[in-house]
Amino acid sequence: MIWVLAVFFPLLLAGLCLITKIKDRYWVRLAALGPLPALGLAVFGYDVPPLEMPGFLLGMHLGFGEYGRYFLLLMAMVWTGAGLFAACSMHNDPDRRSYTILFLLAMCGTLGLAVAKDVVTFYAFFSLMTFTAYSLVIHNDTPFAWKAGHVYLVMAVLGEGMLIAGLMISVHVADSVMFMDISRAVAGLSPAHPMFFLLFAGFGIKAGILGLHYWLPLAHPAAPTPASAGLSGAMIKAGLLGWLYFFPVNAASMPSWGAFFMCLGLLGAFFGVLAGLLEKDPKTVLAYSSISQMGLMAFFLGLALFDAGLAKTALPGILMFVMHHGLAKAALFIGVGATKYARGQGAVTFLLLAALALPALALAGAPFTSGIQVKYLMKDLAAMGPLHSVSGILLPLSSLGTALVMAHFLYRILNEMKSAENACPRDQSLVWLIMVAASAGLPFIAVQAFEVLPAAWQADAGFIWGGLWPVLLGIVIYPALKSRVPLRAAFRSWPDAVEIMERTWRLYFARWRSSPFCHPSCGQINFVYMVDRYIYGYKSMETPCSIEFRLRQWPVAGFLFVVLTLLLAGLGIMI
Amino acid sequence: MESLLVLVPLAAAMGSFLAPGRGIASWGFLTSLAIPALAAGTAMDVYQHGARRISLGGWAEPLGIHLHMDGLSVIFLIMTALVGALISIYSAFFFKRDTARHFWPLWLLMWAALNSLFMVSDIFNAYVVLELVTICAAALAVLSGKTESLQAGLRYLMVAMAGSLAFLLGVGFLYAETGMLDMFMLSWELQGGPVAAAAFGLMTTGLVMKSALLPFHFWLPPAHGEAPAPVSALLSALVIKGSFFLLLRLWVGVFEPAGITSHAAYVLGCLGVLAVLWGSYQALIQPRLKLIIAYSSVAQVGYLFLMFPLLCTVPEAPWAEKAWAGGTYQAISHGLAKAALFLAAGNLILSTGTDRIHYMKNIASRLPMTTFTLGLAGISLMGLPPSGGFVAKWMFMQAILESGQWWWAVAPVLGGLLTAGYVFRILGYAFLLAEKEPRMLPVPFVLEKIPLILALCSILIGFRAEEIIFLLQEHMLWAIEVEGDS
Amino acid sequence: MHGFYIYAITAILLFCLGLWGLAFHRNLLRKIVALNVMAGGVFLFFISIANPDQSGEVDPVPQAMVLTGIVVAISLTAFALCLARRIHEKTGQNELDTSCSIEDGDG
Amino acid sequence: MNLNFWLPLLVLCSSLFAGLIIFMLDESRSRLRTALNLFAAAFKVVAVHYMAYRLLVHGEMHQVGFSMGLGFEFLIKVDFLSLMFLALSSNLWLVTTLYAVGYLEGSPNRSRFFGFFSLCVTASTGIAMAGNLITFFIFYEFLTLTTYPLVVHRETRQALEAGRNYLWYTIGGGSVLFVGIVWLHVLAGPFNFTDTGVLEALDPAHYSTLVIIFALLIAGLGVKAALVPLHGWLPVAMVAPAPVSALLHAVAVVKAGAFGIVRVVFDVYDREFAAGLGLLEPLAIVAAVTIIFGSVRALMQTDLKKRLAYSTVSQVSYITLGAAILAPFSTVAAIVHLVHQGIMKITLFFCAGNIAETLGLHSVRDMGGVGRRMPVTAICFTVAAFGMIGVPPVAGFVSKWYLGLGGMDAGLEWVVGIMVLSSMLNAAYFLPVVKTIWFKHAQKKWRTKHSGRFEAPLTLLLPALATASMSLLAGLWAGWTWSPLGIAEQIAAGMGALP
Repeated sequence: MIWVLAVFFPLLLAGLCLITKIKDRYWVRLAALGPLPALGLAVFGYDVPPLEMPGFLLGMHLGFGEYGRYFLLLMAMVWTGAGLFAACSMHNDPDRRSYTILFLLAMCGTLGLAVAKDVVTFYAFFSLMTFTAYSLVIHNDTPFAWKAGHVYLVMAVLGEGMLIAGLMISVHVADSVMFMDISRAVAGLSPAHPMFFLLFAGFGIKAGILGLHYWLPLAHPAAPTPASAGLSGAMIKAGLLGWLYFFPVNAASMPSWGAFFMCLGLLGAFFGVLAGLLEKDPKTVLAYSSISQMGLMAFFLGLALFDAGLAKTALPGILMFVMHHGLAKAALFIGVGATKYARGQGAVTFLLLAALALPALALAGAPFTSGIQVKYLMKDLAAMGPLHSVSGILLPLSSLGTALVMAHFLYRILNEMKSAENACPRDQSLVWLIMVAASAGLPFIAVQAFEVLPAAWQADAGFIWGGLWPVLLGIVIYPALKSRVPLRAAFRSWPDAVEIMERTWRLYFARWRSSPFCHPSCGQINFVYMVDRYIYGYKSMETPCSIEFRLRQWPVAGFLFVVLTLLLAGLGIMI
Repeated sequence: MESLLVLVPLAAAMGSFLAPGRGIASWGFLTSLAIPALAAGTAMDVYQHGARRISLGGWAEPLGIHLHMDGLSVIFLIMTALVGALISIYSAFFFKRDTARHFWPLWLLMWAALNSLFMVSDIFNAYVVLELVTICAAALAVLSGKTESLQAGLRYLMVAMAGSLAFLLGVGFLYAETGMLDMFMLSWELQGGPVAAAAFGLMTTGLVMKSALLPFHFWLPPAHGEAPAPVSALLSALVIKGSFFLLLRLWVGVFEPAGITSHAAYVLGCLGVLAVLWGSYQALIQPRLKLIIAYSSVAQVGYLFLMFPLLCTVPEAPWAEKAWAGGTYQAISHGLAKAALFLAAGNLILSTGTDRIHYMKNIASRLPMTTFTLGLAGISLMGLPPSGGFVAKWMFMQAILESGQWWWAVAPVLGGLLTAGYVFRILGYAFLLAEKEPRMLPVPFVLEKIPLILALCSILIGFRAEEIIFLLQEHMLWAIEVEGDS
Repeated sequence: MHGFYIYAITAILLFCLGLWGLAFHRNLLRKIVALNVMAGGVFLFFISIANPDQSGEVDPVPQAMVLTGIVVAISLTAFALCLARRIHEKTGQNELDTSCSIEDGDG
Repeated sequence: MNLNFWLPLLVLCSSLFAGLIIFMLDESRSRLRTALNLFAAAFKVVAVHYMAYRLLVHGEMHQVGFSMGLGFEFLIKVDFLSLMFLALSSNLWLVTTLYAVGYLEGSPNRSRFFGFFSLCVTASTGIAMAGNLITFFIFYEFLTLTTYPLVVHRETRQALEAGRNYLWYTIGGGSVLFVGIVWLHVLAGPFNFTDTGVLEALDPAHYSTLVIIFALLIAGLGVKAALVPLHGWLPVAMVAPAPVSALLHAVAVVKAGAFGIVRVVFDVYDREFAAGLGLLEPLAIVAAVTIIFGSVRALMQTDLKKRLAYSTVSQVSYITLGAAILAPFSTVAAIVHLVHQGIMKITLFFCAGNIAETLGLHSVRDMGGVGRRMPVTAICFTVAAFGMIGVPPVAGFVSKWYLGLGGMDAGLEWVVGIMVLSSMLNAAYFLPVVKTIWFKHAQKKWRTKHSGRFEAPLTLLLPALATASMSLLAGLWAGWTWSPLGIAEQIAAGMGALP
């Protein structure tokens, strides 16, 4: 019951919202209640026994499993913040009713997949999340939102397709739908098994891994703020969760995939930084930052996959990274939303910026934040892992990059605030501050949960310095970079992959649509029409008519009479 | 009782000829009450006691006239009785006074002739009654007196006469060879040889001409198409069956035991298949309703001829019984269905005042009963279950596949398909919404019901195939050879 | 025996002649006459088989048949002549119309 | 002469007599007609469920048979598979009747329509309960004939054209099927679906003939099941009124073809034997081609009903594909998809009909804003469309999931590829519709006929709602013992194990 309540409470709210007639502006406010049971479960329910409902779907299993609790906690927290923010910001939206319903559905999807223990349940929630998120992306109904939605949908459907194929293969391999059995079974597979490719790509699209990330910088900014927070804080983590389930992270070493993840992750981390620095819209900057951070998480995962021996330490790190990034990013997105209309004036500006800076610093790995814990753990592990010489250089560089992006982000926010006119609504700011607080408070909880993590509040100077220098360097470099290096100019000539793909796609698609192949009647195979042409055609009417005419002539009939008589008589003799 | 089957309509014909008053139709009514009862009695008799022979007037074998009654003749008798009676009732409401004066004597005489044809056992008498049937049929066909019908009737008459003369010459050959005329004695006596083969060729071709098998079908569509509806029904349902019945008797009873037929049967089979395809195709492109139905008769006659390669090529073939039953069933169900179709067409023509299917729009909602009749009769013609046509097709198909002569399957399969094509071509117009309300006359109640009953019969015989097939199998022609000899 | 063949062959020739006439003459009256020639051939054949070996005994059955056949043939001829006259009255023609009956299809 | 004898007859006759009485009713007595219709439909549902209860719980055998004198028996026998189809058609008949009553309100010739409608369901009931191939064939042809007047009901030229197409195709298919059945009968004598191993016991010299017969049977059934390239009639038949389309696509015609294929593969040939003859793989390939072809063609259509029609072409072949794969999972998929496709597709047609009827919209492009104007219809449509795509928890997912697993179990990995490709194509043609309905704005003023409390007449709304809930529930509670899946699993577990 607890499980059902925790997972389906948003669904219940959505259903009520759908069928009741009371003013829908209240329902927007109620959306914030959606994740509360899940939050409660994640916080207090460590010993709740897993749930098994054999009649539901193909047998639904809900439980924490290995990772479920952390993910549920993160998702619930992110959605609580997003929900609260939606309650404050969306109540005047003309489409708030449908928004609320779909928001709650997406929430249900993410919460459910966090605690799903079998493939089918997982996939059900996963696709619920995928398709409802589309409506959140296009909610603003601007051309940009439609474009973003389109790209999102196309990639999501591709992803779902690969995913379902991969899931089927995995279930076939394990002969069971339970994750437990599957992770055991996949350990014995060859790394070249198609399942891995399918699932890598299927989840990779969701996780925004480099190469499959196109939708992400479009969709996150396009969505309304609470939805962006949800997408960025919770949804992209689902992809990571999928990888965790379907790659033998804990059970076997898979060096090839491990190295692949690591390389791709690092590339993504730097790509995100670079691309983020080129953008103007703070939400887009954040989206690229997400790509970068997801790259780092993939790197982490790759480490664990490379060597099963490292996995024991790496896994808590990944989980921590997930939570750290989710909360910080959600706080940042909500911050953007809250400050969007804020008139920047003196102290207020400073305070707002300071509050925004907190999660930003956390992402950059500044001391006394969750970021530094993750960073140190990663550094230690990378030193043990393969490619340690390269990663030893690249990891600090990526921290620097993150710091730069965050500086860029704050700078852009400042610019936005200059042109804003309204005051920052009080309730929105409050929600935002709660999120900031949650992000800032994470280290305290985390140390309790994962003993491998270093404490964030260490008085060790080296430790602090290690976290501080990339941030400081970033703050120092950023203005110089901004004024001296014509970044945008340098990269403007770089073709935008999405742009190119879209243009090509449009070109060929238009050509395809106008081609005869796409005419509604193309490929119509209709035998009746074919036969008609023979039966009722002019030629075919003429010939039988003339044959009939001939047969009616007396000489012909007489001739046939003689022929038939002789033929029959002749055949009669022939015995 | 058997002779009454002939005498009653004969007497009624005389009566109606001599007393063509207001109540002329009552002669027809009386006959149509009596004949089905008599036919049913005969059928019960045969069903219970097996086939019988009767010598009329007590004359002995070579000279006397004999009536022969077996399952086949009983089935044809019953079909004739049923169709004849229902058409009689229809005709009583259909014909005006002056036409009725001509119609009744001719039809009742033809009925008598048909009944005797189905019981005849002597090939010369067969010729005589066949000619009687022909002359009555030709006279009926020209009943409307229109130029087209006169021409069609005359053509029919001449073709039929030529056919009959060929048949008669064949009779002469047989008599010259064996010195006897009785079919059942011939079946014992006749050996192969050039004379028998010549007789075989002449008789077969003559009867084929009269049955309107493919190359000689040219007289049928105009004759059937121009006649009044009940006459077309009679011609299609019964008259063609008369000559076919005789052909079947001769082949199976006389020529097959003599071993003459084993190759020639393929010729008839081929002609049958061609007739099915050609007739159906012609029906598919005809613009006039009655011509469609007439060409459909051409096609359906083709089916009947599929019997021959299945029955007469391999002696004692295990599938013969099925082919036999299938062919007979085809004959009956076609008789019933085609009569229903022609009568329904008559209603349509009566109501719309035209014969062209283009103008028969929206009859489905105006004459639902008639449309339904067309549909039901069509089902039987197509051979869709459950109907007489289906039983025929089922039996045929089994025989065809068992015999290994799978190529004959073209006819039932493609023929059924084409039949569906033309039946639903008619029905399609029936469902088409007319742009402007067409003028339609009301159709009397009885005229609508009679075709429906006929069509229902053609469906219903599909349900009780057991008895009919029993009649056919237990009392087949050759089963009584010994009895006939004794 | 010899005589029988003469008769029989003549009969069959007559039959064929009649058939030829039926097929190739367009005039209705000629056609009807041709039919009667055919009938005559058949009857001659019957007569010839009544006494094939020229012996004294004559088989009465074919003769009876011929008599019956003549009756039938006469009545048919009469009826055919009737029809031919009506056709002549109506159309002024002595021939049968043989046009193609399909005027238009419905595609 | 007990209930085991009478119950199947009652089920069969409830709609037969209703149909015959309705024919005789005067056109104007619409209330009596509606009452009669609904009563008969409800009665049938109750009778079917009672029969199901007796069969499933008590294991009672329902059987009626009498000889036709043609060397075979007219046999009506209810097994699990019959029950599945029976439950589908009886339940959907009820909702479709309700829908048709609302849809045809005030149109002419309703007596004829409802009369044939009932006969049509009688035919599909008969198909479901047929105990041997010949009985099946009799009802199969009966179905052809009774649906024709429904297809041409509108009495327009296009309707007529559609009817002609339909007939040529189905009668042609029927003829081919007939040849196959007779041949089988000649070869193996009369046998019932429950007799196993009849064909296997034949002389191996006949095996090549059996292959030909199989091809004939499948070709004959494939016309109704709309296997490519025999599907041409289905999109043309779209001009029929929406309830008829629903009937064609979900309850009776297409389903009858698919059911027939399942019967032939499972009960006539027996799958192991058919696989041994090498028959299943070509069938699977044909089905796969059909799945992809139908989806691609659906993608090109702009008319919603046409799109749905091609979607049917694709979706119904899942059943064939499932039947053609030799694995327990795919057996389950074939059987369960029989039901799932029915309830989902009928929902889609109901919704398309609703939209066309209420707002006069046919083209997908014009459907912007429908979601706001008709939210319930739009929700139903969305649910069914997602089911078709195969998104859990709607029923379609269950079928696809089992089909994919079955394919892999049988060693046919390409089945998964087909599944995924088809799902993506489904998404490509359904998601734009859903998107347009919900998120696009109305382009022009609607020609709205309806003004009432609800978005559409309740008779149109409730059936859609009911079937949409069914498709959702069938997926949500798929694991329940008596869900379609549960029963399908039981059938697959004990194929033909019933007495």
